[in-house]
Amino acid sequence: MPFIPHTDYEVKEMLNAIGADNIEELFDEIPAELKISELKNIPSQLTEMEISRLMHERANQDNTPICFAGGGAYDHHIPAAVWEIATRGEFYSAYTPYQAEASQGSLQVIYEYQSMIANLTSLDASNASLYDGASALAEATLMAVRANRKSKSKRILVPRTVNPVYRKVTHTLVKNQGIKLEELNFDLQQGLIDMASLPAEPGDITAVVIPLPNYFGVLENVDELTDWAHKHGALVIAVVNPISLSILTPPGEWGEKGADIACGEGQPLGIPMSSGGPYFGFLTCKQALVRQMPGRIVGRTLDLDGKPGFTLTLQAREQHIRRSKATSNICTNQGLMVTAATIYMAIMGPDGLEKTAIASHGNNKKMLEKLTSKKSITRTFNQSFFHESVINIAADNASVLKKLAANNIVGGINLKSDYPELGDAILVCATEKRTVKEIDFFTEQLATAIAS
Amino acid sequence: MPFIPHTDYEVKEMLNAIGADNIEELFDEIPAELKISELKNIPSQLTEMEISRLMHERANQDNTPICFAGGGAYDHHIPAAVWEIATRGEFYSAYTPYQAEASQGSLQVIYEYQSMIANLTSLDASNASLYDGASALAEATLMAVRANRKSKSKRILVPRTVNPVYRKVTHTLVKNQGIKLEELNFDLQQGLIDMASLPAEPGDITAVVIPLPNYFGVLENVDELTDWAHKHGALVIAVVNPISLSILTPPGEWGEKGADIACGEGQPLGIPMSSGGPYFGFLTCKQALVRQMPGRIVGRTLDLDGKPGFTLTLQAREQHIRRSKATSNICTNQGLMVTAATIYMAIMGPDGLEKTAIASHGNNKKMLEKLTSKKSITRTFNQSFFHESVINIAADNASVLKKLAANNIVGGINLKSDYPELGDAILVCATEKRTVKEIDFFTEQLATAIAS
Amino acid sequence: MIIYELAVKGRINKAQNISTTDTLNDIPQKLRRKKRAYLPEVSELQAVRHYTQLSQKNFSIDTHFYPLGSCTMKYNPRACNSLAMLPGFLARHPQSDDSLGQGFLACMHELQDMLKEVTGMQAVSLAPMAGAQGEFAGIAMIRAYHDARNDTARNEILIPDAAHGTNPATAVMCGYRVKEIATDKNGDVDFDALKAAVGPQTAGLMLTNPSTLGVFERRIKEIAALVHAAGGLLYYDGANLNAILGKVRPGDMGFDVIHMNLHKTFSTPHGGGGPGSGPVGVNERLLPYLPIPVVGKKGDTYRIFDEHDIPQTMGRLSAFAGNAGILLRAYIYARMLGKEGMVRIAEYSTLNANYLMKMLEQAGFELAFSNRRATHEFIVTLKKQAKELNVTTLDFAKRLLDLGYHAPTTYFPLLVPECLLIEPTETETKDVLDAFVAAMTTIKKEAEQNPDKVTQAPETMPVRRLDEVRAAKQLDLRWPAKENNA
Amino acid sequence: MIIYELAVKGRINKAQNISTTDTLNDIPQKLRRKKRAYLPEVSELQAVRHYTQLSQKNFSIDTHFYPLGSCTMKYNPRACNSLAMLPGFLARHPQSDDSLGQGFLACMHELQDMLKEVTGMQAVSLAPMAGAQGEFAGIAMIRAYHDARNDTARNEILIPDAAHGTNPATAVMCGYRVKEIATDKNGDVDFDALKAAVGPQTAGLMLTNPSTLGVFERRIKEIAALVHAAGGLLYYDGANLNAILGKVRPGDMGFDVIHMNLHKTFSTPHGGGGPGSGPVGVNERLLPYLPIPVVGKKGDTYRIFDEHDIPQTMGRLSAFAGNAGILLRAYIYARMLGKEGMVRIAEYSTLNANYLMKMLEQAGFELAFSNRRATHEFIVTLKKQAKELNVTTLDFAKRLLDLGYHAPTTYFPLLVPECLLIEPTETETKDVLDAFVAAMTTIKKEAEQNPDKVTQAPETMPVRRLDEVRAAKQLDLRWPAKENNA
Ligand SMILES: Cc1ncc(COP(=O)(O)O)c(C=O)c1O
Ligand SMILES: Cc1ncc(COP(=O)(O)O)c(C=O)c1O
Repeated sequence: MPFIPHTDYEVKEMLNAIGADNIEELFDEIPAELKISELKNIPSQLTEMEISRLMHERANQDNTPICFAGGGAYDHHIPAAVWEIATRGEFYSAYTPYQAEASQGSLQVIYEYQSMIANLTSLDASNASLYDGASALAEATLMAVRANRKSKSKRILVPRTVNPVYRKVTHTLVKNQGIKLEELNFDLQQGLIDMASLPAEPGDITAVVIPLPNYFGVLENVDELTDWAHKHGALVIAVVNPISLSILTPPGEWGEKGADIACGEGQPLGIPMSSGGPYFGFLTCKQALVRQMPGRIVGRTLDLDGKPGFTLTLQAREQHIRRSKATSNICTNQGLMVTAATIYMAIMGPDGLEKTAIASHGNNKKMLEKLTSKKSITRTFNQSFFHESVINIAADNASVLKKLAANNIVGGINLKSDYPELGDAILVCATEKRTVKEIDFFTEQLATAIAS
Repeated sequence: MPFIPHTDYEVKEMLNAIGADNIEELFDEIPAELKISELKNIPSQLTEMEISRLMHERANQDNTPICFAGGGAYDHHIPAAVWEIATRGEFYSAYTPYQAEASQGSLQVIYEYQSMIANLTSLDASNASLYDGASALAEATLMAVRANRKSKSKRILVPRTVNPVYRKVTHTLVKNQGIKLEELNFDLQQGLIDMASLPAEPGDITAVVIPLPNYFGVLENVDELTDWAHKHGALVIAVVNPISLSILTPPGEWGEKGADIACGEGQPLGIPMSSGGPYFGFLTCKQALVRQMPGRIVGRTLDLDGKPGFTLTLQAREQHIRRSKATSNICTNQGLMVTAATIYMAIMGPDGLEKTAIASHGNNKKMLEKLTSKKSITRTFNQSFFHESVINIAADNASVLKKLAANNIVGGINLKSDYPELGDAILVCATEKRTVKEIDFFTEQLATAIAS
Repeated sequence: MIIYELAVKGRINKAQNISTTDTLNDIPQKLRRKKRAYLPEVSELQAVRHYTQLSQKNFSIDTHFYPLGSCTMKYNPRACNSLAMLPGFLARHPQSDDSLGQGFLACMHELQDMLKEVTGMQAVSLAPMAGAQGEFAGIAMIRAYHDARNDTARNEILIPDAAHGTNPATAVMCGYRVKEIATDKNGDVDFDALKAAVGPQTAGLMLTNPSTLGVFERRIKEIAALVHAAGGLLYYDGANLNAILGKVRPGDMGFDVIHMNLHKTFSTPHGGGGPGSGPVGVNERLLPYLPIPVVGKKGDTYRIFDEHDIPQTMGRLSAFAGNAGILLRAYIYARMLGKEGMVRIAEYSTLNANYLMKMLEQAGFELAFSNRRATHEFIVTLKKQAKELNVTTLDFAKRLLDLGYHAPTTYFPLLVPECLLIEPTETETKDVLDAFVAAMTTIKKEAEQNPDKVTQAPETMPVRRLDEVRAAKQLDLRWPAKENNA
Repeated sequence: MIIYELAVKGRINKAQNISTTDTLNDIPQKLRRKKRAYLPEVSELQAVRHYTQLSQKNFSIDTHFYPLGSCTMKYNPRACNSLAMLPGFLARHPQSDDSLGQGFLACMHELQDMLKEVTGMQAVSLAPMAGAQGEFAGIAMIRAYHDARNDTARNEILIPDAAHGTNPATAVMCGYRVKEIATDKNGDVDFDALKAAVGPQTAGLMLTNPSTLGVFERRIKEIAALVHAAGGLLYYDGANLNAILGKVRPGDMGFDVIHMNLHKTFSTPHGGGGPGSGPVGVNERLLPYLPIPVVGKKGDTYRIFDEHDIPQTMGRLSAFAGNAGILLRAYIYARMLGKEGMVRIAEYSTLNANYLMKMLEQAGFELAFSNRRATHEFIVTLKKQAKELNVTTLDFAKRLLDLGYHAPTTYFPLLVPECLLIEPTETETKDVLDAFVAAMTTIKKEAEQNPDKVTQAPETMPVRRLDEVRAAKQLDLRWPAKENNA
């Protein structure tokens, strides 16, 4: 029996000890009429050999296309050591470190992670992860509502330059708690929030969300936006790309006082794209807000002998202690991804991360130059970007992307349904992994697809 | 610097401590005229990202063809756990267990391996591995010469049904020590050693090599051969396939007294084909011959507290102690492969191994039926086989195999240069991994290739 | 040692360091980071050695028996990991065209179908990323259902006091008030209390069955009828599905919506805290509100359904498609089990739990519900030891670590004092269970004869008992921000 | 626990168990196994847990500093492993058509070229499977060379007494007598002794340079001239190539043939004892005798060369093509180093060794050759401690384990009493070296003040000191053959 070690003899011995005639008897408290006799619509068991064959076929079917899409999931290089270590049984098959003394490995990794991500965002404290970037933004808004005691309005300003799916997810997750998400529009030339368009008298705002880079890859005026928000009594929630923070001003240093909360998608830090998950959401904040943070937090403390050790802390915020009054319902988070990200950051170091960011930025620049050398392709926005950009093409973008897919190219993200005002716009990205040859190939294929 | 952790500052400190001005000074004992200034013909360093790209390209180039070749390397299923555990750093990056107390992991694995392989061959003792099956046969013959004190001739009878490369390697490795390898011919109908052809008065023979299955996949009359050899004062060296031993009579039970030494290729036990290596050679023997074994051996003993533990033992046979009088020059063996094979055998268990053998045998049978349903394909030998067989085809076998390769099929092994008397003969194999669909596909492709 | 303590300023891993001549000239100075982020500067070997050593400080399924109740710590087959990490799966961008994901989508579609069958529900969405998010999706669907009918006065969710903390927390996130329902002395929902609580304000009831008390709720049909009659819906917390897989189905019990914990029942790794996966299944009533994305099929082609296909959806829960790689692992596991294997999971996890319960009882331990069958887990209470010997459940738990066993779940559910919730799972052998009983017996004796041994435990772990109060009071949540050593 | 102790008769891993309806009817009964082989019957989880736990009982590079002299225990990059294990490489049958192996063969051909360049030889064969087999190939080629010239009176190989044991063992396997050459007090070959030994019976000289004494043989040109003048050839044991990579080449020193240990210099894993890889390089003289297979190139196509291409070959050494997967790892490593990185290996391994030697000397340890530069390794002798305190090198070695360091090589080379051969490698940090010096200093003090602490060591390992005499006398080489427990 797959994964069940019992021999017939043992089963008999065990039933004897229990005093039951057969295993079925152990289910005698279940009302008989509820029991089913068979799972009809499930295929028969496969051996590992058979499932291996099937999965190899399916993986090969999906191939490994050249990727020029970003939009929250990025094709970065991942050092081999990251996953060879993260998938070691001791990390892979451990539970949440409830028994601290038997989980010092996981706990220390999380503590190191909290240190690294706090430093990357220039904020004081981090939790141990949330599900992903989108749900992290939702949790950040809930946290801001709890933290901003002066504000009563539960109004959160969310620019349209924030990833549209993040906005949708946030809406889904917070709408039942009376929180109002209000949109800020963007400038069609610049691709960023128009400072001039901000109301002079905005009233009671609980928080303002500020992305860097924004969904279009463009760099917002984070200093001005932060100061504006603080001036009006709002907290600032930064949505940031962690790789970009090795070269861009970190949230803790935005404006006069710095952002209050930073969150985002951890995937760029050593996590494969793998169809969208598992990734992890990160969340950091100023010291004063720590007790409003959702999710697990690891602290360093001392043992009976005065020796340092690690343990889950501030658990009184969490659902297993506080139940209906918890800061969030999150329980299982994305621990293994955080382990991988920690190893990734340790191996890359500040210099490696910076080079990755610079090379990605450089590749995107090269790609833009190449692409816009074609008459049928233009750049949509005129502002500085990190490593992705919006282009407009002279053809229906949906069908062009389909044609590229047929040539094994993921040509970017179709913006039409979320930003109809942009026309046939595609969000393209080139990470450090893209070569000049690939960029040239992409350019030619794209031009051909547009023309045909 | 790849894999070198030194910072400039540290280098300075270290040179200071040494009392040298620069690193070059540390090479001042090397005659200046011998030093080179540059390694001209070596490409510049690649980052891991760059080499990853290259290796993925090259691996994809070689693809994963459907394999119907055997001849000493077999395409068996390998449970995922085998290599996930074998490549754990603690196994992967440890040295030979010279410090026993800090190497109990590797040592116990080897002890368990020795137990399993001894049981599989039904002999008393095993060493910790040799390089591969071919060199294991060479070592077995040298061992037999040392062990058979009664024989002076150093004559070893080696049937032509033993893998021809094994015979060549043995020749290479033993010829300088005055050992004479004498061939035994085989029956052209049966594909096995003709008992009738054995000399009645063979004179002083040191050892006889007996394969099961033989190179043609055919099952030799091992009982008769063993008894004949023993009758004439020769030791018996069995060359066996370890998977087959789950269903075939093990060497220790051949004839009246059993074979004296067994050896073979360990690859079928969980080692990927990977272009021919690394594999490992196994070697087991009767208790009386233990001290003539080459290579490392692990023994179980007690520590100061009387607690059991493991250590390398009988080291006085080995080169690092005995130098020119050692049983062999082998030092580094194939430890990691043995680790994988041990995990493989533990996970498969006796039942799993048996099923693998039966299914492989069954698939070969099905394949032979399919193939010989074509007029252009005939079976060469009429005797029982394990999981491979020789077929004759009505076309030039070299060009047929090339055509199959173009269709992503490894169609078997061309026997023409080693066995010209067999004509256009191919050695084909179907393991448990081959499906009916693949066998049908192979049959049609082969028939087409012959016809075209 | 903390990784930062190994770091030295200026140390660079050249093999991971792209050489680039690109510049940042086009990025305005004020948007550029002024001072490098304080990240450790270590060599690759240092990192590998450090994290390999750290891993060895963990207990895990791969190294220890881990009978953590409610968590289903069963063997995570290595094949699920290595096959889910094939390059073709890892390289897929989540927004690549469906034509570039037919292999992956086929797996997801088949997984949806299998989960429908084992739960007895009409449709499944794989979107939620853990159990708690599955709960959220479920309760939000219940709310969407009532809202769609303009039945907006329902503002209360009923939850038994034995429930997991995520249940009440979830209800609140969905804007509901929580009303707790008591448990009777047999571990069942107090039916009278429930009756009294149900009413027009009832939006729904959240129930775990088998419950977290390790028993099956026998009056489930009556409970369902009661709640439905009052216009409420029933939510099934599927954390304990392992106990009944292929034996009885939540859909047949009368539940309207359910979440599963694939990281429990379908053996995806717990990863030291996650990721998990919490798919939801619904019956016809809630079909229109399913979270997106869902994988659909047209002819031979798989396609991702979004708000256009499910316009009334309760919404999106993640940036892309949930924990896809975890879903792949669950798919692989489910296919290896097959219909034959699934039901055996219920059978053998139940056998192991009942055997272990019986043996512990014989060894003198007090059961919380000695007149009940165990499901796949059961509860031992050490209140006698706590009272008479001053040796608590926490002490037992810590001492178990010394003896090579991860502790069962402690102090949950809250209503049983000094409890140990013990779940052996089906993948453990009788020998291991017997050895665990022996260890528990040893500790019991120690508690009586040499209590210090227990109250001072652990003594063999990398650290001794940790000061949790200090951890919460003198917050130390990160290595102090400074620079790497020169 | 031995895996057999975990086994129970009748336990089956169904997931690995092919269901087959095939029979063995066509195999004669007398050729069929009568009684099942006694192999452990354990579950997959049991196996995974057992071998994971065992692995934790090892010291390794990934967990500990491992300064084992002559073994070059440097970081084995994980990328070398994961890239060499890509499905396309693993799936290649060794006798598949060259057209199905162009990716693999390209790597091999480029590796041959790189190894030619770093050794300064004319051609390289990748066939030998470890250093000792490389030695065999080399000496057999020397023999083939003399034989081809009918120069058959040469029956002696000269080998310095500091040489590794494989050298004399190899010479004997090739049918030669061994003549040992003494070492002078500076660690060089005793030139006069060599002069006296060289003659018409000399087939060749085997030399390791830098030698196993951790010093560079300064008169190498004179030695080469002397042996060549007598008609002998020079064999280079490349185990210590790490020390001189890119600085000086064996070919330029005058050697005719050389083997390399890729599992040392090119950082392929040691795997707890292997596999290794021992390619040989030759100059023009020995070109015709190269072992096969060798990878050749015609136009853009790679092809495997065999006896048809190299008719005078000394022969084949393995069933297929040597340790191909190890060669792939070496190739990946070599490409990551590149020309720039290779020479740095020599530089920084030498820097680390000289620094560590200096610091140990300052800490009061006696060096074997205090007036010499260290190469990538050096020797400390504890003869004073052994004599005065009765604390031996073995004791120091065992005590180091307690302090978290693998011991250096002990009692080799044989001619230095109570020696420790210490090779830190270039991948270790200064901090690690400093900590190692501190540990050695601690032990030195303990030896003086509290010798039991050292002579009774180790105390923190899974076992205490093992009875090796018992191991050799009461041979226990396998778990007793019986049946699995019922
Ligand atoms: C009964 C019960 N419900 C819900 C959950 C929450 O699931 P998750 O941790 O996946 O969010 C758990 C997990 O511990 C549980 O045991
Ligand atoms: C100097 C020297 N020569 C030869 C060898 C033998 O190499 P291998 O173990 O690869 O056979 C070694 C390995 O320990 C060595 O150190």
